[in-house]
Amino acid sequence: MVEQVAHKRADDSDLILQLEGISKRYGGVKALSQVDFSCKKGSIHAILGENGAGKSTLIKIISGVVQPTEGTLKVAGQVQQFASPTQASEYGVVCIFQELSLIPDLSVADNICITDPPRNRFGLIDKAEQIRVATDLLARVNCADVNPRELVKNLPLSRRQMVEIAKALGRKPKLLILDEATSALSAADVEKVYEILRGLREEGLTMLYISHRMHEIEELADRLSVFRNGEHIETFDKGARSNDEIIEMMIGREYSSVFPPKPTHDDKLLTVLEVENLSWDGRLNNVSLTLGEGEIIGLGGLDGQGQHEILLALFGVLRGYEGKIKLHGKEVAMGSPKQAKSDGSIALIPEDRKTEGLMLPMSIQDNISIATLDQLTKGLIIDKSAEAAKIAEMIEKMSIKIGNVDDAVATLSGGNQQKVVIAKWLMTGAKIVLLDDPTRGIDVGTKQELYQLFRDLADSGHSIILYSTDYDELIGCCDRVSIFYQGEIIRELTGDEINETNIVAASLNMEISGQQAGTMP
Amino acid sequence: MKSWIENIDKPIKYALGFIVLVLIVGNIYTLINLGTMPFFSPNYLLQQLQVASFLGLIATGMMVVILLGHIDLSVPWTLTCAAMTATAVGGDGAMLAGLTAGLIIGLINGIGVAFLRVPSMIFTLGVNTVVQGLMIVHTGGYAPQTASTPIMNFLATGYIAGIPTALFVWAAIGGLIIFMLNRTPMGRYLYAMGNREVAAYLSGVNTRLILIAAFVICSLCAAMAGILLAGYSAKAYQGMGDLYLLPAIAAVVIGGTNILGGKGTLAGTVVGAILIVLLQSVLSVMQMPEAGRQIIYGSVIIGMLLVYGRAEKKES
Amino acid sequence: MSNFKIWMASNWRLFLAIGIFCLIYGTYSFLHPAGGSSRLFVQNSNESFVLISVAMAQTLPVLTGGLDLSVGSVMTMINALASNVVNGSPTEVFLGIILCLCSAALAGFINGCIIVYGRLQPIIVTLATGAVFMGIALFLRPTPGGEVDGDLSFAATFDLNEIFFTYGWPLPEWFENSLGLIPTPVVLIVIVVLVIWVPFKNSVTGRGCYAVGSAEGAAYMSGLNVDRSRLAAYTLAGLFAGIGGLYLALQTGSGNADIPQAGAYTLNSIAAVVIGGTSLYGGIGGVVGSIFGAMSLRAISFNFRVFDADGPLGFISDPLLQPLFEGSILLIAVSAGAARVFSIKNRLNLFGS
Amino acid sequence: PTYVDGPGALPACFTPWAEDTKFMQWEKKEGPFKVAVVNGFVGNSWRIQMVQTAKAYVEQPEIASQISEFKIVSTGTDAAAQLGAIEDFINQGYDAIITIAVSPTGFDRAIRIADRNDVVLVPFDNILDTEAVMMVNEDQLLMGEMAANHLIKHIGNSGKILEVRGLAGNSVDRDRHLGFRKIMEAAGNEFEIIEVVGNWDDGQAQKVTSDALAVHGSFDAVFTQGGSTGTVRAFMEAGHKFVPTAGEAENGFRKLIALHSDEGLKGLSMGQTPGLGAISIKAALSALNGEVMPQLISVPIPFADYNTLVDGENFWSDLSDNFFTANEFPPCDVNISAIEIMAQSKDDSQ
Ligand SMILES: Nc1ncnc2c1ncn2[C@@H]1O[C@H](COP(=O)(O)OP(=O)(O)OP(=O)(O)O)[C@@H](O)[C@H]1O
Ligand SMILES: Nc1ncnc2c1ncn2[C@@H]1O[C@H](COP(=O)(O)OP(=O)(O)OP(=O)(O)O)[C@@H](O)[C@H]1O
Ligand SMILES: [Mg+2]
Ligand SMILES: [Mg+2]
Repeated sequence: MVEQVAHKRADDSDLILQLEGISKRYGGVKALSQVDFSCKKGSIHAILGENGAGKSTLIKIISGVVQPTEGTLKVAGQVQQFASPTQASEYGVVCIFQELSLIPDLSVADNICITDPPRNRFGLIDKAEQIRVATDLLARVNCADVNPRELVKNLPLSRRQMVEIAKALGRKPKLLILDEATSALSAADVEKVYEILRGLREEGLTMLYISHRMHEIEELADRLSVFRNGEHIETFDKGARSNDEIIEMMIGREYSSVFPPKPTHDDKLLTVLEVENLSWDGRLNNVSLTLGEGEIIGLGGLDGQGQHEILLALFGVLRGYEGKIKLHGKEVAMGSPKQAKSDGSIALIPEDRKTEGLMLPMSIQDNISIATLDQLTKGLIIDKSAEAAKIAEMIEKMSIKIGNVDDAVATLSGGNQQKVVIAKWLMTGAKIVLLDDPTRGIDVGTKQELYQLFRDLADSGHSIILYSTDYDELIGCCDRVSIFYQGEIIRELTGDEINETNIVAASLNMEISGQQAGTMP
Repeated sequence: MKSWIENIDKPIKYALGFIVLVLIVGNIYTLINLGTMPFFSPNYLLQQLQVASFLGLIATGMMVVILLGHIDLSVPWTLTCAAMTATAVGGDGAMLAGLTAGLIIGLINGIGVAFLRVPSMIFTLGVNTVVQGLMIVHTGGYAPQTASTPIMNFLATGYIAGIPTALFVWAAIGGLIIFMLNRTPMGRYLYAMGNREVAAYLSGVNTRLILIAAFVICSLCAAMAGILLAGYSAKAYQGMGDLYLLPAIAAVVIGGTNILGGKGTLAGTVVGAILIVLLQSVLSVMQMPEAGRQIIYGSVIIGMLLVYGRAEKKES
Repeated sequence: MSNFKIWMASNWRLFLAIGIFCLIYGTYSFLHPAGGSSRLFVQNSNESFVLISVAMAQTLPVLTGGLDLSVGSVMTMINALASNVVNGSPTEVFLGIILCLCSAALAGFINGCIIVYGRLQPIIVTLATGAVFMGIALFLRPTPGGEVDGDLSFAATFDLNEIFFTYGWPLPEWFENSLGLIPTPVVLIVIVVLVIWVPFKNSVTGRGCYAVGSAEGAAYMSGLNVDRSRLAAYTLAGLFAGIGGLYLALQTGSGNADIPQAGAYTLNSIAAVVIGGTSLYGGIGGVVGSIFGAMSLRAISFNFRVFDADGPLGFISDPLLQPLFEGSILLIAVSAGAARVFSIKNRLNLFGS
Repeated sequence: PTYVDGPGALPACFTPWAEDTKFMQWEKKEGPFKVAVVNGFVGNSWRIQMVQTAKAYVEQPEIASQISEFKIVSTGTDAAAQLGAIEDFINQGYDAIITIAVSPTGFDRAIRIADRNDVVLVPFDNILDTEAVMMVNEDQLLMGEMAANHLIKHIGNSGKILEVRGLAGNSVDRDRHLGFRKIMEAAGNEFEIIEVVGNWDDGQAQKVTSDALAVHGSFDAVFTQGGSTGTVRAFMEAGHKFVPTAGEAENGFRKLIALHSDEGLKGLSMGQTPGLGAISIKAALSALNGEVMPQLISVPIPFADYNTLVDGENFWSDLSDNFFTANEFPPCDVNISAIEIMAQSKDDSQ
């Protein structure tokens, strides 16, 4: 609290943004309560907090997407009430939202210039000029290789996120807000973003930066603010607090090491899943890997190198793949998720929980039981009592924070939504769990629970394939890590080889002297 | 614990209210012009319910498809085709033949939407024209028998214990659908796919099967309605289904089903169907000119939906 | 990817539509004794104009991810209105035309308002307003008839020369046998496209329509005026439909509040839009494709008139088989896009939007 | 064509509509001729039967010899398409075009082009509000009057009447209605007439009739323009006694009359014959041969009442309800009876 008082006194001239007594209610949910918050010109200001801490809500208020229930908002000393993002951007407040705001069917250039494009003398959009503007901005975010005429929907996620940033810069922001803008980026891309942001800071731009990745924040932020349960806990300069302190502030409890200890497997693991020379559509080339019972293997590498595809292939989503998929030594032709579920007892936690994992408007219980209904059916009829019991059990086991099982799953925050998806699959009794970047946008506290869960699953005989864009996870969770590069596995790291340098090096396909670079598969 | 009134969902409440309103207006009219109030007489109401059960059946099937966020524009000629097939075959096999015709059309619709992924809006439109073409060839080329069988007549116009048989048919099929929607996985999958098909697919739901099943159900309901209509007019004839498509959709939507899928109850659809039939009947009795009818008809639909919309807003 | 590849990739639907049209219309004009002649083009374009404009009307709502089931009714309403007001002195005629176009746009605007501010589903709103507009049409024109300026209707429905003849303007020699032979309806369509569609498509609001149809949430987040784009789309839809109705009045010299006809036009407009390569999920497509879609639909029935009854394909001209062929070809045409489905390798891409 | 003085050819068949009906003449052409029928909507029994009859008619040797090419197209209820089709056939060099107008107006342009190319254009059934073309039809006003007279004959000059009307906005509906009212509302008559719209559709006619019965209790007589079978069924459903009824010429209606006439269903069944198409073709041919033709040809209204019905002659108790009984016209040598049309394929239907 001392800190707070301290910076209250600091003279307001160098504050670009001030919030006083801001609260926001969504029906019953209190997303923010009595938040006082401010941030200095020309700084990179990180906001940390668990899922549901209120970060996005705060951002949405600042950028005019929602209006606060109470409290005042000052930009550069002036009191403002933004009715819409447009109005906010007129005052130089530009936001890159957690949910991307690009239009898939429009070209990159169209997207970058979406709000006020260059006009010709008839007041119509000047396509040529637009291309020029886009090219410049793309160059500014080191994405000169992206063709501004390309449709956004044809770009990989990481590229889209860069376009998103370029788009934001196009609006000449004074205050740039990034809400988990890097959550989908792999190490290499994140580096680019850092450079850009640091560059912008030099130009005197202020940035609010939300991320769940501690090391990013360490690298980037000048000041940090911690939120918990919709309250502003504390604001301080970088280095004033140790990581563990910060994390404890966020989760509000004692905090021990993030990752559970790895067991030392005697190398005779019973193989449950084998992939032999799997190739698909030029995006997977002769991928081979084996998965042992009780094992967690990681898929690493830059984003979009085929990790996503291999998981889909295993789950029966990809048509016409070549090569073999063997379950317990028996070859199977994976034709559909249904088959993967029933024959292989495989589960997939998809990349994008909001669109692929959940039916957002439906109730929490309907979402959890949807994959298990066939097991819960007596004759024709769903055994509702059995269903309710099992759901309650899963919610308990995964400690999902919910009000009522009838509530729409949409009202849960990111972490809890992800838990619902996982619960859905564990309920099916799946033995092989495919995790497609499962902790994206999820806070440290919840992450820790999930890591523990993964390990417990492994110990109880499940086998896990984990794809993550965050190499800390690969290092912390996985018994083995396969690094993908252009659809191939170019390195396989085990034991102590699994460390930052090796992963980054392998991801960029750089040779590193000595054995530690790992063994070629 | 909320009182049962509160438990009825908004659309149904408003629709019921409107039904009463329509009847009152009708009675005022007749009271002034004839000095009678026939619209509250049980025999009039039963007769309306009898007619409503034809539209109701079609709307029931339509709703199942709409729950998926799809639509079936082939209903008019599915219905006609079923009726004509039934009467052409005649005898004991008549109804079976009619339903089979419906089944086949349903399968075609389902396959087109599930496998070819052609938007249902347009695929079923095409199927509708194709079936119409077939029926023209059928009538023109083969001069088939068109007389409905006694059992069809009975189902459509008979009475059991003073209650129209058609009502029992509607109730029975409606009951099956309600059961399907609320107690079986199929029902749950319908709502799930209506909300997010990909998510359902990635949860290991056989989405194609559900799609096809839904379209088959819709066509079977339409076919059954066709058979009843043939029984009602004692014959099957060209274009007998033309006037049922839009009212059916309207009934479903007035009943509170989301046209984009994922949300809706059969109870609502039932009320919606009754509302529309009563409205048509009262307007006809009031000798309202076509122009006035169209305007009232449209205004009612929009009015109801706007009211629901406000209601939703108040809740949230 | 090279710019050309990108261009091809984003326009293949349009090219497919053009292909379908060339195929069907080609057969017709090949078999037609007067094939390729100006008067044939005049006749064909005349016959297609109304459907084309209704299809153009349908395109915009569909682009925003909506649908307009009232285009047929608006067309009919304006047709009825025109038969009352588009006659008398040149000034009256002119004012009449303005009145028609304004009422058309207004009808569309009303649709838009109910959809945007009532937060209701387009498909059901327009289903209802369609009935209302039909009712108004019946009030305006209880039984078929009315009067439309004869000269104008003649000038509008032949070739450019006819305009000069009708109004007795001097006709330049070089013009008569070259440009003069171009059918007026074709010119009208081109004008509508160049004066209304092209500018709109390149305006912020117009691009907003694509954005809304492609990803409404993102469009809103990007600070686009979602509502304005929607309103514009439906208003223009009304306007285009009105142009169709006005032309029908000129073509028939009268008005007719024909309910089945209105319904037929609405349904055909959807078919035309789809054949024209506009995605019913919104965000992809355009008016030009729809024009070809509409012409393809028309060309299908053209063919029934030219197949020799005794020829090998004579059965095609069997009157009682025609509806069946028409339906089947329509079904095949709209399923043409489905070919793509089988080339898709990632099943997730099957779930359009 | 030029307007000339009568009398015209074959007056027995091509009866002028009225005394003041003009006569027209086209210059004689050399056969054989190219003839096209441009139908509108095709999705109902009457149209199908009309098409069948026309086809059968031109297959008869003496007609076939005069025709080199014969086409029938249906454009659906779409004025633009119908006008287009007509113009298209003109462009193809057809000599005569027979059509059922989608709308009674709007043909000026088509007529002008037809005249410019000496093409004989013959609208029938739904005819045009113009004197510029030769047209073939039955007198719809008269039909309405006949209905009225029939009812008056059986119930006297007062009573409660149900009038079931046809498709709103259609000229046939309008004229039958006007003819009916002209007589019923004549001085000295005391009728209460309740009007409902049945759109010539059995299902709808039945529904609206039931509603009317439920509300108004009882009626003394009925005039139903079409869907007559449905109207009668509604009475039977409601347990209402049979009453004198004037209606269309559907086989089903006549079956019912034959069955229940002695219970009070004193029926008059008259109607528009699908044979009109054939007659129009004949008229077109004779015009092409340079004959003098009435501008408006009145085809006698075929009718039968409960006394004159004979099974197997003017109705068929073993055939479908849907087809229209009156089909042949000896004075015009149009001798394709409904039964022939039905029979032509009756066998292969099984
Ligand atoms: N539209 C909404 N309706 C109801 N409740 C909401 C809505 N949006 C957010 N909430 C609730 O408000 C609280 C704060 O949500 P918010 O999205 O700000 O959290 P967050 O800090 O951004 O979490 P995450 O790190 O997962 O993004 C959560 O409890 C969430 O459930
Ligand atoms: N999340 C969203 N995604 C897409 N469009 C939106 C979103 N939120 C609002 N809109 C659009 O922007 C318009 C204005 O939004 P807003 O919520 O401010 O409406 P409003 O007039 O404030 O509504 P209310 O009267 O309920 O407060 C809405 O009509 C809607 O079409
Ligand atoms: Mg957030
Ligand atoms: Mg608001």
